[in-house]
Amino acid sequence: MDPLPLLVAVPLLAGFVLPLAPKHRIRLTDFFALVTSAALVALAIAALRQPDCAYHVGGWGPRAGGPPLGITLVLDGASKLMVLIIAVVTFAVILYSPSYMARFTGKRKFYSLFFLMVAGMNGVVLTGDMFNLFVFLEIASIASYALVAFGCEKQELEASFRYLVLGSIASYMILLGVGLLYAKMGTVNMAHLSSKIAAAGGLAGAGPVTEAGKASALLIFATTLFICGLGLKAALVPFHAWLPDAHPSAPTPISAMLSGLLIKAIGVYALTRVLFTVIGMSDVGTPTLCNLIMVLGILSMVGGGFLAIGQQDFKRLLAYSSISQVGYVILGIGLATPLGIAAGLFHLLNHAIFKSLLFLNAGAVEYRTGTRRLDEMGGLNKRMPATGATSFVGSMSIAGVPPFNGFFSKLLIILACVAAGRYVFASIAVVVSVITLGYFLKVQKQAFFGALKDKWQHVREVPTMMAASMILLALLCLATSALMFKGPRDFFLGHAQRSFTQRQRYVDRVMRPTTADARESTERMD
Amino acid sequence: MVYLLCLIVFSIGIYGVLTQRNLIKIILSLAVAESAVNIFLVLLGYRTKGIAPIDDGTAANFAGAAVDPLPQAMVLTAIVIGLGVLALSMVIAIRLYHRYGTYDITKIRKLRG
Amino acid sequence: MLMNLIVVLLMFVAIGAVIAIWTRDLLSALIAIGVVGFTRTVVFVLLRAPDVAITQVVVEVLLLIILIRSAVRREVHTVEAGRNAPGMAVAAAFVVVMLVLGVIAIRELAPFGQPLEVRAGDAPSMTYIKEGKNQTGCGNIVTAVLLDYRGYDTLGEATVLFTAVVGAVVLLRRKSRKSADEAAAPEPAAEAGPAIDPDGDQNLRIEQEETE
Amino acid sequence: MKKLATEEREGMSLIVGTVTHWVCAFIVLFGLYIVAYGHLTPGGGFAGGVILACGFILLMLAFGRKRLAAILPLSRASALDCIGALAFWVLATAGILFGGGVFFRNFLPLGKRLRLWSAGIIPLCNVAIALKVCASLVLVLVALSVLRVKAGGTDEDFITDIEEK
Repeated sequence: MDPLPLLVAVPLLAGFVLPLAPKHRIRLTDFFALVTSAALVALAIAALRQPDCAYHVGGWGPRAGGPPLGITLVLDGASKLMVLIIAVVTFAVILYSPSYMARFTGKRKFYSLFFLMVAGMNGVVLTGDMFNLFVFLEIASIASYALVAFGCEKQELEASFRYLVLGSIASYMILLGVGLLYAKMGTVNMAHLSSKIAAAGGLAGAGPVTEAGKASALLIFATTLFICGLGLKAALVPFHAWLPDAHPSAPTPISAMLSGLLIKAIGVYALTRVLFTVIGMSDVGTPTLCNLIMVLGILSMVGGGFLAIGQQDFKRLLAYSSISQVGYVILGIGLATPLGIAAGLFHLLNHAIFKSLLFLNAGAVEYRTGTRRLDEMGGLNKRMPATGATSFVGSMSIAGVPPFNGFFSKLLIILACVAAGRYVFASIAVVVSVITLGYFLKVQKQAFFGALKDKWQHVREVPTMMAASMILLALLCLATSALMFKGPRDFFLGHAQRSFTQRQRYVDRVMRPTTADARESTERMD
Repeated sequence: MVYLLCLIVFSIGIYGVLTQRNLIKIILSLAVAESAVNIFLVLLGYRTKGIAPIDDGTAANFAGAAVDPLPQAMVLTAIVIGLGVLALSMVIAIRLYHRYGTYDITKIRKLRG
Repeated sequence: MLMNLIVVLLMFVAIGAVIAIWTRDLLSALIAIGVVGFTRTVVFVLLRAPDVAITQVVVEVLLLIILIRSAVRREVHTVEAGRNAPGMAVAAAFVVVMLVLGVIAIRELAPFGQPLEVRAGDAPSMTYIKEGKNQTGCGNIVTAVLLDYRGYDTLGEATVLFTAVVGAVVLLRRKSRKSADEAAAPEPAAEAGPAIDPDGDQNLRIEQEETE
Repeated sequence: MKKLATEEREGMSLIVGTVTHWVCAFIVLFGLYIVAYGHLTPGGGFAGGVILACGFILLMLAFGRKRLAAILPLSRASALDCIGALAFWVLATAGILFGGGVFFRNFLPLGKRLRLWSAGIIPLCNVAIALKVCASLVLVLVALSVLRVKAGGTDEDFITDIEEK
């Protein structure tokens, strides 16, 4: 059985069934959620073992040289990588949730929204259709608006409202962009759009359709709309206003999901997919677009990094550092060289792991001490060894200290910058990396090292499940360093990078006519 | 001309969202922006002297006269999504009112401290 | 002819939108939004989109009920307009840039009413119109697209509504956090605080609105 | 608004009651028609579902929430919401089992053109969507309309409680 539709259908089923779960059997609900997320991991691994393919929903594939009639799901290197990250982080967070969420009411609906968000992300990652991208983006976004406000406290509601308003503007911009592309090209299928845009000369406007080699203003406007819309979802710096409130306000498992996965799946990945696969950022010589994307990345890196330094709220600091780290990813991808894209994706994978780990650490501290302020903590290593050790691993990874994964991905990004001749960007990346090290050393010193304060004498380690999930992620921080070696690097990153740079192969895969359809209309009609 | 008007209405909506202070007004502005996009999509599908894309066997030249059904299907989806966003934002606004006693977003920010 | 009519109606929409956003009176704003919505319905009818028009009109009715019943309270009738000047300037600049880019862009669009096959002969929509009834057995091509060709989108759309409703209900619950002793119990008897009658009706105490 | 707040006594004039009964019957009938003929005429699951929801809302406006709760308790509306969504999901995934392993395959016979029983799973999808839409909109509207929140109140002033009972 093909795992592709199941990757969306299984979390959807969980989302629909969980509100119906018997009220008094909380353990059963927890168990069901855990089983579902384990199934997602299994499906993601099954997808990993598949060859790259296009899946035509409803059997509406291309007929006789035409475009696909229905919606296409596409499995290629990049979507395999994303699906795997989503499944693994989801599993770790679900492992963490039962104990942490025990203090909130409405746990069944929490799980329901959680899995709907996962379904939305998987849908965005797998889809090969612009309008379908919008729909699943909305599923993930709406679930996250509700989850940010889950606690119903003042700050949470305010953060959620602002997130909702900006997120909706972003969504409508994306929809308008899809509409403009449809107006020009008459299709919303990514591969079909891609081939038509390539035929028209892309952004550079070299083709016969636009008059006299002038760039198509319509395509430029649509690209601007996508960059603004998806940039808002990814919280790149001019559009980041919602993130520092929204991410810390959510319950911790959701903070980990939002910072670790959501901004990447519906922001960075979707932006990369649209820019490379549809607009054709790698094929056509579009230095302006690449420069613009890289500048956005640099702004996010620097802005997020500097804003993070002064924070005393553990989760808020992590949120700002997310902006900064996503900047690295965008910088790598903006280089549009194979090495740059691979490095960006590598950092994306690493950031998903260590940022969710760090959020879970912050939640674990809050769970036992009730505070998120760093200056009130101190010496917690003595009472919470597992949390302390895993947070040390996470901090060192994000700061880029060898042998943890963050070091290798940052190294690759800097190398890619140097290889592309962007020495200024490379040096900025090094400086921001030092800043990152600085504020994470501050976190370690204030929260976990030093003398144990008297009021924390009776603090205990968190429950086993929570600790297990943090240890799992910490081990992954070490394990993903292996992607530096040639074999795994080619299998994961090289493969993923090729799915963005080799646009024609993507188009061919989707547009290949399906073999004789079993359900030919004439046979079935009376 | 028709497309231009859609774009203007969209801009009015976006400007309203960014500058209004009242939560309800912000939600209304969002609804305006959404409706502009929806009208734009349906306008794209129209053809001069078109007929509705419902093939009941009476139209002589259905394939040559029907308007484009795909934008209509997309707009139907978008309308329902807009309804969902609106309902959720109303609920959040009401809870905010419950917590802060005002719909004014600048006052809410001050109260948050 | 039809185009002129639509232009007039769209101007009506624009004026309604301006009134809805800038009037100080909340009820007038809602009425203006209603006008926008119903004008939009007429536009959809004129554009030969009966499915969209039906959905639009019923959604509009419902939307107004939601807004009026929940938003208009005695104590907030009028609203103060405007935020701080720098914010407004940034917003205006952003919108103007968008508008200029957009105006240049839409000049490239095909003239209104141009048939699809002229600008994109290989569009999937051509197949929908020609083969839709045979391939899906469904005379209403919009429904055929919605539920067969692009049924996956509609599943997503139903999910969006489901998500929004679950979210709305979860945000309206009475207590969001448990007290310390409830949270400490390994498996609490009830997820939320006080015991409540199964239909939840006893719970729905009705408070008199605050008198002015 | 006053009338709506202290519903059951003031809304119950004889004329309103009688008219509502009739109108409501028509609304529900019209909604069912829109759903059932969605694949042949304009309309479909969403429009029909919203119309059905409007019928329930009318009942609530005229007779008060108690009456509506007698017909459609909120717990049941919430369950129907899930069941409608589930039904649509089952129709979608049934293609994997019965439609040659293809997600969303229209696996039923298409039948005679332009008949009520035609177009395979499309009418069934319409019914499932209508159920879902109707239930969820009733849920949201009732939840919103029972709100009479005191500004700046505490949790205990907050009225609705649909989820946790």
